[in-house]
Amino acid sequence: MRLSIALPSGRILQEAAPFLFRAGIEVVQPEGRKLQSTSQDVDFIFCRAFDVPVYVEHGISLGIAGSDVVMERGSDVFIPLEFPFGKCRLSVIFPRGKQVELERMDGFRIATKYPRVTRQFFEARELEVRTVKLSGAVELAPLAGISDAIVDIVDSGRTLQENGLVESHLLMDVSAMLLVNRVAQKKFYGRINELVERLKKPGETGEDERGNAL
Amino acid sequence: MRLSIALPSGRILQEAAPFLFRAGIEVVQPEGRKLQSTSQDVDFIFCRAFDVPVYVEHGISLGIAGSDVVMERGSDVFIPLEFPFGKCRLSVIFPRGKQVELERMDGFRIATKYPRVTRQFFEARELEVRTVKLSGAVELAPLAGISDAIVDIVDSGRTLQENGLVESHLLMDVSAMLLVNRVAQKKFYGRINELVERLKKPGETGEDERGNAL
Amino acid sequence: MRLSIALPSGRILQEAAPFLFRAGIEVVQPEGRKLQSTSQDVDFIFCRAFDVPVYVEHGISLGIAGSDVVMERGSDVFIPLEFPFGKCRLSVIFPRGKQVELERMDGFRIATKYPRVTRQFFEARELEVRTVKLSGAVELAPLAGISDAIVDIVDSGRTLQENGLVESHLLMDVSAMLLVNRVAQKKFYGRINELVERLKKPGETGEDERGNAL
Amino acid sequence: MRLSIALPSGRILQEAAPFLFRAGIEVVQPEGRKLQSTSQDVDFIFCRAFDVPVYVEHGISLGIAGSDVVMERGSDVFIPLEFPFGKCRLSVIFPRGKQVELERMDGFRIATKYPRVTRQFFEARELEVRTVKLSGAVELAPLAGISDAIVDIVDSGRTLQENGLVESHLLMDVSAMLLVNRVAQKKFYGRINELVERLKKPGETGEDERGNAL
Amino acid sequence: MKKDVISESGRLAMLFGRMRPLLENWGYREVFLPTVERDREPLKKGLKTVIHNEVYRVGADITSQVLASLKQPGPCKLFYFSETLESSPRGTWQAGAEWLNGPPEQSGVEMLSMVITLLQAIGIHDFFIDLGSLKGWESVISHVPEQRETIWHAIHSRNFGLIEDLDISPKVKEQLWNLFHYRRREANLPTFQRIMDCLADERVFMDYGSVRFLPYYEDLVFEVYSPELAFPLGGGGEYRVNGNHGFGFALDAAPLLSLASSVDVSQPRKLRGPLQSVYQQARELVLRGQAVEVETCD
Amino acid sequence: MKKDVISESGRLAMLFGRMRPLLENWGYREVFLPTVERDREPLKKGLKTVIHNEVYRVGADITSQVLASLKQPGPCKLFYFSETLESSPRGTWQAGAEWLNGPPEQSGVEMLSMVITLLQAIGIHDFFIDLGSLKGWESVISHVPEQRETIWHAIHSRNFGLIEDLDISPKVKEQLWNLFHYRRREANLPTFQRIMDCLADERVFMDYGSVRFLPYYEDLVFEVYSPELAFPLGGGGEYRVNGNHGFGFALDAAPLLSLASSVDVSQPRKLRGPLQSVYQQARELVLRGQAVEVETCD
Amino acid sequence: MKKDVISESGRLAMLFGRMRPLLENWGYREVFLPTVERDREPLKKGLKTVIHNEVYRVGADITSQVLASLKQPGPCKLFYFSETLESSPRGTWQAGAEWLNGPPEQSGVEMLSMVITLLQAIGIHDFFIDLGSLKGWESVISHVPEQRETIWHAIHSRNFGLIEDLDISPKVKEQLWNLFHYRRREANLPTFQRIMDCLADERVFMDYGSVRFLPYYEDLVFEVYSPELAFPLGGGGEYRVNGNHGFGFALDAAPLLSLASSVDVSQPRKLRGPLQSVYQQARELVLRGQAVEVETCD
Amino acid sequence: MKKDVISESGRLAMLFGRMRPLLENWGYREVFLPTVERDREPLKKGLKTVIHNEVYRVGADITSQVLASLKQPGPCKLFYFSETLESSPRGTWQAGAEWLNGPPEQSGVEMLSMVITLLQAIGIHDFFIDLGSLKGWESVISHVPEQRETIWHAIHSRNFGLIEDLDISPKVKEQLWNLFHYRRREANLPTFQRIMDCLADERVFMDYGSVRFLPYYEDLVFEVYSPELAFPLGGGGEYRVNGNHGFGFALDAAPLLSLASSVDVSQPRKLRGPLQSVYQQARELVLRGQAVEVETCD
Repeated sequence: MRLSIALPSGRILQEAAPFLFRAGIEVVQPEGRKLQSTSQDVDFIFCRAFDVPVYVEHGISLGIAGSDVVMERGSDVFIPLEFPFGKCRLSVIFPRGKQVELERMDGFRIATKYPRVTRQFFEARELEVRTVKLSGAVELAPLAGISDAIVDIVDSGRTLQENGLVESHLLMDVSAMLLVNRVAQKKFYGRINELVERLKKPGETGEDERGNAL
Repeated sequence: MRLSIALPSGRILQEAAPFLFRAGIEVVQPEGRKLQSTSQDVDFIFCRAFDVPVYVEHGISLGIAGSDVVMERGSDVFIPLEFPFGKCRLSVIFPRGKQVELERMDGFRIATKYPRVTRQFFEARELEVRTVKLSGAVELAPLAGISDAIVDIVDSGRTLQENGLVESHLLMDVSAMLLVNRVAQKKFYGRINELVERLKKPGETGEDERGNAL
Repeated sequence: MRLSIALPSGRILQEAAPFLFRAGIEVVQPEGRKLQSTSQDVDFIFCRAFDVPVYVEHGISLGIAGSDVVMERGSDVFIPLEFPFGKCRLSVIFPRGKQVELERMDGFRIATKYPRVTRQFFEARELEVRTVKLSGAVELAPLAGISDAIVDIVDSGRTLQENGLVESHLLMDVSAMLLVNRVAQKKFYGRINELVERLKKPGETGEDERGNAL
Repeated sequence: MRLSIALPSGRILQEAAPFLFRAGIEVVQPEGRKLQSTSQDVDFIFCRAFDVPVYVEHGISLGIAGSDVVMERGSDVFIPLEFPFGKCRLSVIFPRGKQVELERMDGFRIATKYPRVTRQFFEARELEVRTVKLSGAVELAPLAGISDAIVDIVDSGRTLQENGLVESHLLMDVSAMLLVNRVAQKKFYGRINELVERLKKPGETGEDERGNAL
Repeated sequence: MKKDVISESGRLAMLFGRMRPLLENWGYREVFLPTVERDREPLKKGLKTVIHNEVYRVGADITSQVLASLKQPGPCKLFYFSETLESSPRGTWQAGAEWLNGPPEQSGVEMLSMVITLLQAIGIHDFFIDLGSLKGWESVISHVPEQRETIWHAIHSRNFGLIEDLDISPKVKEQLWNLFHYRRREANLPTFQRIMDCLADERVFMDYGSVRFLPYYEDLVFEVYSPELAFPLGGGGEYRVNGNHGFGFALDAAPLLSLASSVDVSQPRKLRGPLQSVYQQARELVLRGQAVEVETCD
Repeated sequence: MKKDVISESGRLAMLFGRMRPLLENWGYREVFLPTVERDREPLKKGLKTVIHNEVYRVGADITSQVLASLKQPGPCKLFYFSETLESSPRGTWQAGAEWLNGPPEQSGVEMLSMVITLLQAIGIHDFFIDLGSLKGWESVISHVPEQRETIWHAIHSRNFGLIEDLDISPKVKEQLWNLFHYRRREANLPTFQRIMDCLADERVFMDYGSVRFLPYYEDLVFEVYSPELAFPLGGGGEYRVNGNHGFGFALDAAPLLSLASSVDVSQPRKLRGPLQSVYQQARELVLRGQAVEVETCD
Repeated sequence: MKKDVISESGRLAMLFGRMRPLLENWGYREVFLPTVERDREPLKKGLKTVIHNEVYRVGADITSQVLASLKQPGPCKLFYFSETLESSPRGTWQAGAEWLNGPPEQSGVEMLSMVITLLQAIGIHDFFIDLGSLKGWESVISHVPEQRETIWHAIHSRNFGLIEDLDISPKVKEQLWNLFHYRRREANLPTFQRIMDCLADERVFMDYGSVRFLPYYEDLVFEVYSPELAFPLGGGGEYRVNGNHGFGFALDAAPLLSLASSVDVSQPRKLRGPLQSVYQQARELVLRGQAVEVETCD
Repeated sequence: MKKDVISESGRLAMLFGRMRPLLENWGYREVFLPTVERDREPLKKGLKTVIHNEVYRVGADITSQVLASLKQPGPCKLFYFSETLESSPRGTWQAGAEWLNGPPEQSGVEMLSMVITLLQAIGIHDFFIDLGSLKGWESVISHVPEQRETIWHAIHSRNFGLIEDLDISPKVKEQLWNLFHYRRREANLPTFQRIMDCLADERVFMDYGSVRFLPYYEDLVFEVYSPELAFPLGGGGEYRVNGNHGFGFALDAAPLLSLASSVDVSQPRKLRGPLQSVYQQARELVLRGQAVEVETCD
């Protein structure tokens, strides 16, 4: 039986590859426009970051995705590991000078790629906000006047500054996570447990252990 | 009062720009990483194709987006014009050799970026399918084994062929559309009507009319 | 198999007995305080007029009751015959001088032994009245000031006159009816049909036919 | 302002009259077929036992009724006094030899004049019985085969014995009660309180106090 | 002192367990229809509820559910055990069957044969089946269409007096009179007679008056009853919906339970031994079709 | 082009029809529980609706319905085929069984034997059963009660890192580590080992991590899965409610249907003859237990 | 012959229109609370319904809605006209007010003053207000806590006999007796006396027995009634929820309507002229606060 | 950190409090319609719920409620402040009015005058009103009835291209083109011109494209919008139901609140004194129509 891994394109993949390598998994880049590739004993799936939890829930053995995406998708998967990369924050962001306290945001219109997490956050505080679901470039929404605030990822804060926005309230700290399909955890019990252990030790190299049952 | 236009990045923008130019609107590329730009009398918003209808519904005067996206978003906007570009099809697609008739798809799992259009299509036929919402690279889903079929855009069919997929049932023919905010239609009544007229005549150049009230 | 008949005490019984006799059934008065009696081939049950339909629905073969009671109870029984006795009216009755038109009775409080019939009557006219269910002496209610009107049986009108009441709107004309249990109709098909035929001919005597299968 | 009293016909009235007399109220029998009468300062209403609570709730100042009837009607009235007469029991009654334990009565058909009290009694024990509402002569129902058991008043038990029935489970002990309208309690505060006190002392005669404000 | 839902359910299970093999032997297969269905024609009965601001029905009449879901035009034989709800949370358990798009006459014979064998199989022999014909009535009523409503009201209450008072021709009255009083072991309609001949059962009557039914019925309707009970045991009839012919029946569990004989359930094989080994044996026996009862003796 | 509820239902009927005889042979009897139940403890799941201003649940979780209705303290073996609803009108069809107040250890052996034979009987052989022990975890967690919530969250997401970060003794951490990584064909708990010995099946594992379940579970819980599917086939466990011990399992129909082998259904006896006589014969055969298929040749 | 909802609504509008200016003059502002609220503590009454499988209440008791929504700790004066529902689709229209976090004693004086002025303003003069004290009862009952339930039952049914039968000290019985028979134009509690002094109204009584109310009441409760009607006009009291003190009352529209005097509504200014010009004038007058009635004469 | 329903409600109260006197001055009276109505024609919108197995609507569209309840044929002027629900528990608060059976032309002038004065009264001056004519479109469409659906779809999406592609006469196309591009301060229909003349307001346009509305509208419909907001403020139109003519409008509270100016509320008279006496004075002042604010100084 072959292990399959869903990996997001973009920065997380760049950061995840060395970790996987040291843990004995060499990510094979797909050819041309393909979105799949294959190593000796692993199949790789290259998909959107937002889709990784969906792939893992529906049958891909493993995946790496940000905790923001895991929460937003609400997928039923195991999450045995938090990686030390992919760190950022999910926050409420206002146009500069328009910040208000959370409890005064009832009825606000909030643009976001994370409508589920946003609603849960405000509902837990008995506040009712209207979310405008966008698929990207969320920082544009308040500039274009279609929302009072946004809920989005904040990393360096540079994008905010460039757009005259300020981070106001933290929803959650974000990291990259290892996701495991519930049945794969059992099918590949030893391999996955070993992999998790190796991934935890970022200092060691995985090369000399490659021949293992992993 | 300044007109604002929401434009999607990518191919539609390339195709739309000459049309707008001939109709008297010269699209100004934004600087650096900005997503907004400004001409003498128009503000441009550069957003994701899926977000154009949302921007127009919530206050941007005009937008250009595919009819697939307009249907999926279900936004309450005027759609005065269908462009002769952005042509493609939204179709049910199967892995080669696994096609079945529509009426036998009850209970099928369908990956798609268009869950709303997909559900409406099947519900109208009293069929109940389970949709898996993906944000991109939908052709990957049946290859990775997480769906029985997909509903996605088909253009040349090359992507399908490369992935061993075949187009099976048409949901809708897609074109680029001009979207107009309901209130903007009134605020800029003359300008918008004139613009629509000019956009309809693709052969004429708009240069000599640039000084107009448009 | 023995036929059973539920008969109400009171005037209806007095009027019904000769009819039954001419149709070949001699009502046997019960002994002492008993409520049952028995003839050669029939069992008699002597119950309240309001309970006759209930007895017949739940298994007594036949019964005699007023159509007011049949309507109020809403029992699922056959009603093959209307008798020429037990005639009266079910009407809306007001204290003299306080009559109003039906359509102005919305919200009125009405005392009655017939809350079901009353509600149906007013609901069919899209009027909403409040009913006060009484078990007897309903004419007292408006005198005592606990209702605006009553719905009750009117016969000679003497009771109304004595109590300063006037009949205002007719709900239904009332007669005594023959009730037949749905299964008894089949079990005693011939006997019941013959009985119905004889009961229809009030002039003939049933004596000479007594030996019959009836 | 004149006090009004609703009194049931029958035995309770016979037993209540001396009590009222000793408390200073002489019940005046109505003339002829009338159901109302009048003394110097009290109006009397003579109605069915089952209707007394309804009259008092809707405006008659006082009433005397059995606690069985008060429970069945569920009227919103004050009940300041339990009389030492009108004693009996409300019980589940079976045909002799057919008694079963309460918890095995689920699904049983029970004939009764007290469907509300019956349902509440069985529901409180999480049992579901079907009630057949009769207006009188309930002991007849199991004899006629239309119910498995009855819930009815048991006094001497003679009626049961005559009909081959046995009392099986007690629903409630019954006494005559004094009922007071909620607003009358306030309007006639002193008179009613004084009356209650006098009614409590059955030994004393009320004659010498007749001239009082009562 | 709580009510014993489990043992009540056990009686139902016993009843349905005795009926199922017969229904299967007649070639019918059990259907498991959705508990909750979007409200639409021709759904009947059921407890209404609202989901996402749309009206649904919980526990609708099964025949109406089958009709609402019917797709293929081909024949189809179904049976069901189901709780039909109607405005109250406690519904009526029924056993029933439908033959869709079978030959009409054969459908009648087969359905009635099924009812007879089902009742016999659960030990009920003292019952009757009365057949009524809607078309039989209609053929007469069609001459006086303006009185249709009154006449049907008279039929449903079995009150011929209402017809006597009508201003219609004496001949029509006489014909109606004859139908009112027609209840025999033979039918005056060829199809009905053939069906009765095929059944050749003394308990089957032609009774024109047995005709109160659901709106989709077409001609033959019937009612099953026992002289021991005041309420019918069930009934059925043929219907036509969207061009499909169907024939169905439903029997109420409650009266069947009160009449059904108790039976000896076939005894399971008793296995006794140490837990360790006895379940090995049990598993093998069960897979071979043997009922077992395990007792351990560790 | 409507959806074919009938043929979908037919597949369910086929599946349940193959499971029923086994469940009966194990000595369990089918329950037909009310569709609609007054909302109360410990009912779980179900579609909420309001009747007479009281809240009810349609299609609640069957185990919770059994528990809510349970009255007698005696033992009781039940099985069911039922649609469990949860907020949407389309629910999940399940087959399941409960043994109430049986000997706990024997209950475990019997229930797991039933699951194994059921799967085999429908042609599914490539499956695994993982047993987890709630008490096994609790015996360690009880030393650090203030961290209970965090530790259970770590267990449910299989994230030992969350425990590593806790300020608890290294010994407890090590014990938790061992449980996290315990998945073998043998158990380190005597009862569990005895159960596994009795089953003597290579497909049964002890896996401490298999523990996400309903709140009423007590110690042994298990999950059934196939390497061919991404979702579990079902699961179960033992529970204790109001002093009653119980052990139950439920299998989801959808994954079973996608894995079950197709089978030859036993052929009915074909009867051919004139309508008049052939149904006579059919009735007799059916009552004797023979399946028939009637063709008329009038 | 349909019922006239519009004219019925018109009578309510007339009543509320006469009450609103007074409530505003007392410094209270109208609240428009949501029609539908998620079911939660301390919501009372209302018609239950289910949305997305969660229970909601339509038309809940307004005081309980205010309490459920209350956020700020500061004082707040509210009034409302609202239909309170309870299990039936037809509810009870009420007018009411709440003073949250006002000084308790002043709240009592102000609320009762409001009730008195409201009734007078709509022409009802023949009414009474009876004040009861929950704490007055509790101070006695606290000596016999084990009999609390019986004693409260006795109080609610005004049946002192139930207390006489209790095995409690004669002194407590005497104290309870005194409370049972306490109804005067003066109070034996200083706060109550001060409130009555401030009101200085012959129609206000201290009556310990006036105490049947909602569970959140704290001490002072009152009932308003008219000798002309058999049912109370309304009532109110003070409560404490989550540390907030409140005082509220509600009057039922139906009895008020049956007692209220009819009034001359102030006459609008009649404008007559050609359509073209007369509406110009009307617009100006209306904006200046003048009521108009336009008749055109084109 | 709970949401502040009370202060939100306060903003609504402020808005409605400013609108009510105007609506009253125009001669309209407030209606208080039932919260819950039995589902029937022509009710629109509302949250569906089931009571006693019948479908009801909570918070239906008020115009449709008025039409459903309408009985008398005489004229009637109503206004309302109401929460209209639609599938979600949180609805839309609206202020609206209806003139039933008024002279059609005058109704148009009066209703539009009311909208203008209402907006001005709450400080909104930068708005426009576009009038559309359904009959204007129909008079052209009636020549090509088979294309009605396509043409209306084209009108609603303002897409003339869809009409260009139709196989209809060039003359009809030209007429439709003219209507598509007709938006002026004058109307080409006499009635509309008269109404615009009467209003004599620069903010009122004739715009044939302003025509998406509820099914009961008849000819004149209008939409109110502000260039400052992306969504309309409201709209209205004339309708005909069961032979009754009506004209109504509804304005959404949310956009009005975001545009409305804040105002100085008239100050209450401050009373200060000992509790004992100050409320005496307050009562008298309130009954005389004076707003008070009481402060005690005991």
